[in-house]
Amino acid sequence: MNRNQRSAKADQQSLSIAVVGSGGAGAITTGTLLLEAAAKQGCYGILTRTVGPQIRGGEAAALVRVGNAAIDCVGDGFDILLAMDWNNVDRLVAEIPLRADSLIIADPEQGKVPEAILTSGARICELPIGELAKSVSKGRPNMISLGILAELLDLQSSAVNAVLEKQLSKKGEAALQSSMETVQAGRDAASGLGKYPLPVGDAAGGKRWLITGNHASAYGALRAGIRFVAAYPITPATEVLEWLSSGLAKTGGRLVQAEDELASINMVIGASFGGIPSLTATSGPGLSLMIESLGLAVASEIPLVVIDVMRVGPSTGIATKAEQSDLNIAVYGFHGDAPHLVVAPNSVADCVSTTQWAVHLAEAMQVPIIVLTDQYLGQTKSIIDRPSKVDYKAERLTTGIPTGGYARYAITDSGVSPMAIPGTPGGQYTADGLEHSVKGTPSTKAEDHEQQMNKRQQKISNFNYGDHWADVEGTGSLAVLTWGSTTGAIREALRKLKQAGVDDIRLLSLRLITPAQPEKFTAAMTGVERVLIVEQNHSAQLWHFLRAHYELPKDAEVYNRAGPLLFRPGEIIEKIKQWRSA
Amino acid sequence: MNRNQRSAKADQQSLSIAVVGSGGAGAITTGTLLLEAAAKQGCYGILTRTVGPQIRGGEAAALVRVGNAAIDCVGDGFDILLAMDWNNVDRLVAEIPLRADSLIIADPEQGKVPEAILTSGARICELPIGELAKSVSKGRPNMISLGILAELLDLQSSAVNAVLEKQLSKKGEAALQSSMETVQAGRDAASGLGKYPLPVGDAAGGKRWLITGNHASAYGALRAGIRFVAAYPITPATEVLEWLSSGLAKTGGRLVQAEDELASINMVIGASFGGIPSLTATSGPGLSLMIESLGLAVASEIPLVVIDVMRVGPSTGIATKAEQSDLNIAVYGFHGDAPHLVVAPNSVADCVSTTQWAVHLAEAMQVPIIVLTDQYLGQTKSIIDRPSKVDYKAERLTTGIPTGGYARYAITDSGVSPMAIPGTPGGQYTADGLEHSVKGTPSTKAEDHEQQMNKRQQKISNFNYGDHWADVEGTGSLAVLTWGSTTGAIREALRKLKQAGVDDIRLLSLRLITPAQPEKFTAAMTGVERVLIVEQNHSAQLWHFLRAHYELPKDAEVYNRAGPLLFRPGEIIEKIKQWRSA
Amino acid sequence: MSMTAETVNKPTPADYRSGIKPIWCPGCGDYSVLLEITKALATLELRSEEVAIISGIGCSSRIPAYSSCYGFHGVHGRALPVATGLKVARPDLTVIATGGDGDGFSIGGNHFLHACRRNVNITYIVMDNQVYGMTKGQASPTTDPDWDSVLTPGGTGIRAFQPLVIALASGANFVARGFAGDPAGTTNMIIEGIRHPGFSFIQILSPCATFRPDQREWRNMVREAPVPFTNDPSRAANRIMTDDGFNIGILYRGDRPPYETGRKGTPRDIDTIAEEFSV
Amino acid sequence: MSMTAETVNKPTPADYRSGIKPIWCPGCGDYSVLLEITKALATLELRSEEVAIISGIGCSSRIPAYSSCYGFHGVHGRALPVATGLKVARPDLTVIATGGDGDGFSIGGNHFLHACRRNVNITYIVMDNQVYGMTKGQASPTTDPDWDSVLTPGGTGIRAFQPLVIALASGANFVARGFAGDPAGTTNMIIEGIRHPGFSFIQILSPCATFRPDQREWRNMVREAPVPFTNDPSRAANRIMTDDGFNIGILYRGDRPPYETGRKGTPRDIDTIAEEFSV
Ligand SMILES: Cc1ncc(C[n+]2csc(CCOP(=O)(O)OP(=O)(O)O)c2C)c(N)n1
Ligand SMILES: Cc1ncc(C[n+]2csc(CCOP(=O)(O)OP(=O)(O)O)c2C)c(N)n1
Ligand code: SF4
Ligand code: SF4
Ligand SMILES: [Mg+2]
Ligand SMILES: [Mg+2]
Repeated sequence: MNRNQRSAKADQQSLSIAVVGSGGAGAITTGTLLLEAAAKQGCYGILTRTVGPQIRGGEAAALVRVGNAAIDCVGDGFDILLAMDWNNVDRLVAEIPLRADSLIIADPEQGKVPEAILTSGARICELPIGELAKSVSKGRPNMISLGILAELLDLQSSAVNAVLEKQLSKKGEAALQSSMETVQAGRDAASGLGKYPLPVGDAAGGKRWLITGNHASAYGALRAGIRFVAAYPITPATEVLEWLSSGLAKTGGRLVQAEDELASINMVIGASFGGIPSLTATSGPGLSLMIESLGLAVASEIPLVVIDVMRVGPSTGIATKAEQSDLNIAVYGFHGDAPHLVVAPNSVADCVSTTQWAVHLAEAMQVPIIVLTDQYLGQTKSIIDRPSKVDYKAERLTTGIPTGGYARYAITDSGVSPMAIPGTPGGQYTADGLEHSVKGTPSTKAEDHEQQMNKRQQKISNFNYGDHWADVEGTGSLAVLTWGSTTGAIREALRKLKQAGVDDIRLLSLRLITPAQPEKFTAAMTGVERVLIVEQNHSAQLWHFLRAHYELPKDAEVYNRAGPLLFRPGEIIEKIKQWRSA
Repeated sequence: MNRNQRSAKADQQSLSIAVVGSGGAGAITTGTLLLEAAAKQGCYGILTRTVGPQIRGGEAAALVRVGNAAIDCVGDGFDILLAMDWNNVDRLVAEIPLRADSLIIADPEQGKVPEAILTSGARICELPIGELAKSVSKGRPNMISLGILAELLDLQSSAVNAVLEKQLSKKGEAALQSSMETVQAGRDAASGLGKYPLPVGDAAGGKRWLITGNHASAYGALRAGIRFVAAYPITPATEVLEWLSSGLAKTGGRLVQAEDELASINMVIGASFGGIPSLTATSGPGLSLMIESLGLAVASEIPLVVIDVMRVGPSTGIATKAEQSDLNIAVYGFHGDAPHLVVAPNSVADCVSTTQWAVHLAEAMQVPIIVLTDQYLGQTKSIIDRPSKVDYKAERLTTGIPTGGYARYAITDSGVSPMAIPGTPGGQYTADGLEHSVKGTPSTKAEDHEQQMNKRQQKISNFNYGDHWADVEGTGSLAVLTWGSTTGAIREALRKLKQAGVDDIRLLSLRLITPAQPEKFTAAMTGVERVLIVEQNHSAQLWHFLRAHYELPKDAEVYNRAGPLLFRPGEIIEKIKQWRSA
Repeated sequence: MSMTAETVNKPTPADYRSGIKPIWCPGCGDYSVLLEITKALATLELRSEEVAIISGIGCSSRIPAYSSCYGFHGVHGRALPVATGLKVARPDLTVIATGGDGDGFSIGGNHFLHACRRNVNITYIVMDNQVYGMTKGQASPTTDPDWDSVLTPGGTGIRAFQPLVIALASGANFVARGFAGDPAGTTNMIIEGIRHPGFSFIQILSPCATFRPDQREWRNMVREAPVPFTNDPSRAANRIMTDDGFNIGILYRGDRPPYETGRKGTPRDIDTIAEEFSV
Repeated sequence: MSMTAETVNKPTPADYRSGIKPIWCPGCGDYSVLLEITKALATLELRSEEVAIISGIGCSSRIPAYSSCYGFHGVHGRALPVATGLKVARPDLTVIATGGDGDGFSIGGNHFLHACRRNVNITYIVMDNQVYGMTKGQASPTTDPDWDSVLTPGGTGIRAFQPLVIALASGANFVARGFAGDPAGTTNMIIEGIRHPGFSFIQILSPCATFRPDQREWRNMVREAPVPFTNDPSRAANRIMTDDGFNIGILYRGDRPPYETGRKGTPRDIDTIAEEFSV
């Protein structure tokens, strides 16, 4: 699927605002309300939250970026930093680059602006946020902050009031009234500070969604027909499971909380053996525990979906931050030869359709599939265009009542054999992780092993994946290759370069990681002489994967960096400039 | 280490004998005694056993190959097939290729020679094995069989008697007497059948060992200083653990039987954290379960050794047969970026020194290492030259009593930081799988992550692995690249080709799989224009690994096949001929 | 066995056997257990296509393929989660999990605990031979501490795991101990276990002829439990903790309602659900 | 804290604290447990370098780094095998495993069973808050069946896991239940647990201020167990199975000899051992 339909504007503009404060100060609430109000006014945007290691009460920042067209990455720097206090802000500062023309709003009561912030040379404007809050009965500093930002951004009162009403619907009229007054106090205080007008798109009017990638994946799964989920919580994947818990309840599906990931993957295998499209979601540590049983699903040809919301590794790593470093384990992490699928959405919006596609692929080929997203995609709240309906469904090739000897693992042209679902008379067989004959009977013979290995490989090699295998955008003799969430920053970089007249670079963002598609790749790369591979991990996993499975131009370079600092478009532009002139 | 010191003879000869029979017939005993007697007479040789799926009482074959120089692979065909009966022999027949000039010895009482055997056109000679056994009091058919083979091979009575004495030492004089008589009856019966004289080397006289690869690995580990083992049994790795159980008892070490592999790997981590060199052994399914905690060992920098005795995958696969298909999981099967080591011995004898080296490497770099052997290496009984003493030892860089703030994960030139062993005052720290600062304090900062990732990578990239990284043999513009047990058949093929005047092929057998050694590789491949990669798995894992991590000549071809049928030298020769003329 | 409309006769145990010949050693107790399971299915007149037998890895875990039901021979230790997923997703099926003492109590111990707690309506049959048969004779959790093996010479020194007590303490709803060599009694407890709602656990002493020849003696050691079953778990636990491991019979029948697998909800239109995302 | 020859004064609890500030929420019970552990270590006058504290993952599992002992913060659920390996390899150390109810009884349940059986001389302290704190509020095995969460709305419907009963049924040698808000009592049971040979298990009710504010009530619910400890496991199990979960105190002290970790053998020359391979 070529994604050129995505909303791109000739003059895309965006504005980045960071709201920081220690736990309880409500920085995240301020940011969320800001984003929602901007959405009401027709903006696109994202909110990423970055928090300290504390479970509760630690420092936190809401990083909001709003604009007049789809936003798929963090920006290059922040236009406004609003600090309710400076508590432990040094732990977050690397994520909030400021420029000399940025505006810092700080409460003088909270002490001096920290050195690390001062070095930016940004304009500092002191406002007594705490004081102002106290001036309103039950007023809270985060509502003052919202008011300040609303004023700076020219947010319409109607939009702000609408989100406040929704937010405070359960708290009663008085709370709402107080909040609105507090917001107004903030507006008043900021009236002289100048304007950072919101780059507004068309009014949303039901055409947009506000969604995280985790919810988008969950929704895509449900839409494709997932009706059983086994769950073991893990950051940053838990919300996929939590959303599906209620989603399944509403659709007649079922969710079981498992004792661990060994159990959850095997519950999924059992349910899918029973004919029910099944899924689980996890992150690196959980995926590691599922490896043995994923191999069982390959051998016994049980379709299932595992969503891996990647975080920084190795081991427990950094649970709350993104990295693209589970490519290796997803592709290669099985013992024995175990052909299976790996796909990766490359934007929050894409989480819907790629997960939906993943369910379809798993069921169509009776194979386990791993969907690689990451903490950025999974937990970023994003304003997206309402996803169009795609019709990928869970459709499994099953038997009717077989006449004559049923062979579960029969050799067929496609490599996919009709599967008997328990309950079907005459279809009885034993699914087995031992090597087996076409009937499923355990076998130690070389010929049976070869036959079944060929079948397992061919069914995924021969499948027609259509255009959805990658997003290919642009033409030119240079190409940037990437995958997953890194795609967002590259898209923006290439768009900006194009505006600056550089139009010889194409983008190839791989959605189908394995099996490799060498023919499609060659076609997509026709005319390309040099490639730059961009990825967010320490060992250049994508680059090595591409070397192993594709023919790359000799002139190939990799630009990789471990997490958790996300690539910013400006960095990519810098790198591309340097690379072009090398 | 260049292995050219291995005993190679100008005119290497060998003889292959298969002894088959259903459970209880004692085919394996016949084969074992035959091998041991041949060893006494100065032969080299191997015994591989192939058995049916039954736990006990199924068909079984002892495949013996003896010769006058080191034997590291199964031969091209069998000179003699002795069948005590034909029960289910069709399940084994693919492993016992016969030629028109082979000799089949069969007991007419056991029915007709099966079709699959007849097609070879081999000479059939009927001897009443069962009858003959009954002619001696307490005579057993397997001793008749031993006698027949002793006669055909011109085995000295002194050698046969010596092994019988050892075998029956506990059964008393009468049993020994009866066996010796039965053997004699077998000799008498075979006296007119012609001779297949044993290709005898120098008399062994204590210069040789009779050992399996599993025992060789276990012994190498003990020699290097392993003193703690956690065990969970799995075919075909159990013998490593079993041998170490008694080996550790004799050296003051300790073994714990764990409840599963999740426990065993973590017990190993705990013991190694305590300063004791530690190991476990497993096969594919168990390795899969260890993946998460292997990542922990990488992050927390705990040295440990896992021996993976590979069997046919995926999933449970074929537990009793060899395949080289765990390369991917061993190299790439971790979530996140997790630099670690993988090595692979390439002969039974090499299991000793490579495992010893592995312990040394793990300890020297404070890193987990996976040693990949396979069922063939692990369970083949092999007569080898007594291994020379190499002095790889477990030597860990530890702290004395630190003065001043001790930083467990300090940045050093080598990347290896002195490790405080519990008990050391002032060295207290917390080992952590969370990303951390140099002190081990959990950190979510990008700079700490980058610093620690660099350290983890550099300590293994900068290490000097010496010559032991690969066996490079021969010169020429063609090269065959391989690893592990497949090396044996290739060595033999190349030797035969050389005898036939083909001497432009070099062999490169990779012992250090990861980290890759591109500089050494380039040096070793100077002048090579074409390469053939040979490996025993379905998806060409080594080939893809080499593509990803090395610069191969453009003209590279892969010759791979899934297990369990082992490569035979003749097949390699055929392939090489075809490849050369392509 | 496929029971089409024509099959009107009462099924026989043989109807529940596949044609595959077991790999077991002569004299293995598992032959009897296989027979007892098929007898129970025949007595219950279950349609073989509506029964699924799920196992892990081990000699005993080979059972599914020897039956004519749907079967799943999974990986070592994970029979119970596979069975749980299947039963929750497909409450209409009769789901039986089978396996060995190593599979169930060593590597699979955690699932055992949680399956007992969760109380999904499945029946779990463990063929306990107090040894790892398939890997050729190592100690399992139920092995006596002084049983000698190559891996643990002189014994593990670790006291034997008490499966029935753990089952009771974790909440299993039906607990029984049988002996492979007691076909009538064992068949009956399998029938009752399948009938009983919730998680039913049946430990069957099933001798390993090859690695535990001493277990031939079991025939003379087992006896019917002197008192009938109770529905008081702590009384049942107390009895089992103090017996010698050879009292056989149904020991406990609980009345906890099984895990609620019937949750349906009125299926709502997916588009309606998605409205929550709309700005 | 490194106690050199000069340190002659009795150690204080503060000597066992590292400088690292806990990430816990204000009001979390784990602060108290940390204090109680350091108090116990000070009372026992153990040298901090000869103590190792091993944990898995969870809020409670963060404890090792907050101590001045050797520590290991491993992966989720595997504290006990790490502790076991360490203690077996290094019997000279005092080894304490710590963690949460999710870590210990959900993902780690199997190791809990087998650690109790194996009876290695370590002390296992579980901070039970009946919730997954670190992942922001899901049900754990000890959570009541009707506790509402986003993942399991309306509750899991699964009865709560009974850690102390399972510990007894599997063979733990010392079993106690404490409450974080009872410093004297809890410190004492940690001291006794460390002193007691074999596997000591201490469940400490440790409220989660954030996801289980209802647990503030625990303060008023706990009471000293009405009878002193017993050495009869089935009596102890019976008591616990019938109490309401709020009796605190040392409940059981067994006398099984700990796992024999002292096996030495006279170290033999490796070359001599290898002679068995010689032809
Ligand atoms: C992950 C994994 N670890 C180890 C094994 C090896 N293995 C196969 S069966 C078995 C134990 C079988 O014992 P039990 O469950 O008692 O069955 P039995 O053979 O005695 O009937 C083991 C350890 C495996 N297949 N998978
Ligand atoms: C393999 C794996 N699965 C899941 C997680 C996510 N996880 C981290 S802590 C935790 C549960 C913590 O609960 P508990 O042990 O009770 O500790 P608490 O936070 O309540 O103290 C989970 C599920 C993980 N880190 N690793
Ligand atoms: S090894 Fe034991 S358990 Fe396995 S089949 Fe033989 S007798 Fe039965
Ligand atoms: S979430 Fe609960 S358990 Fe975790 S630190 Fe906060 S109060 Fe403690
Ligand atoms: Mg068993
Ligand atoms: Mg908890």
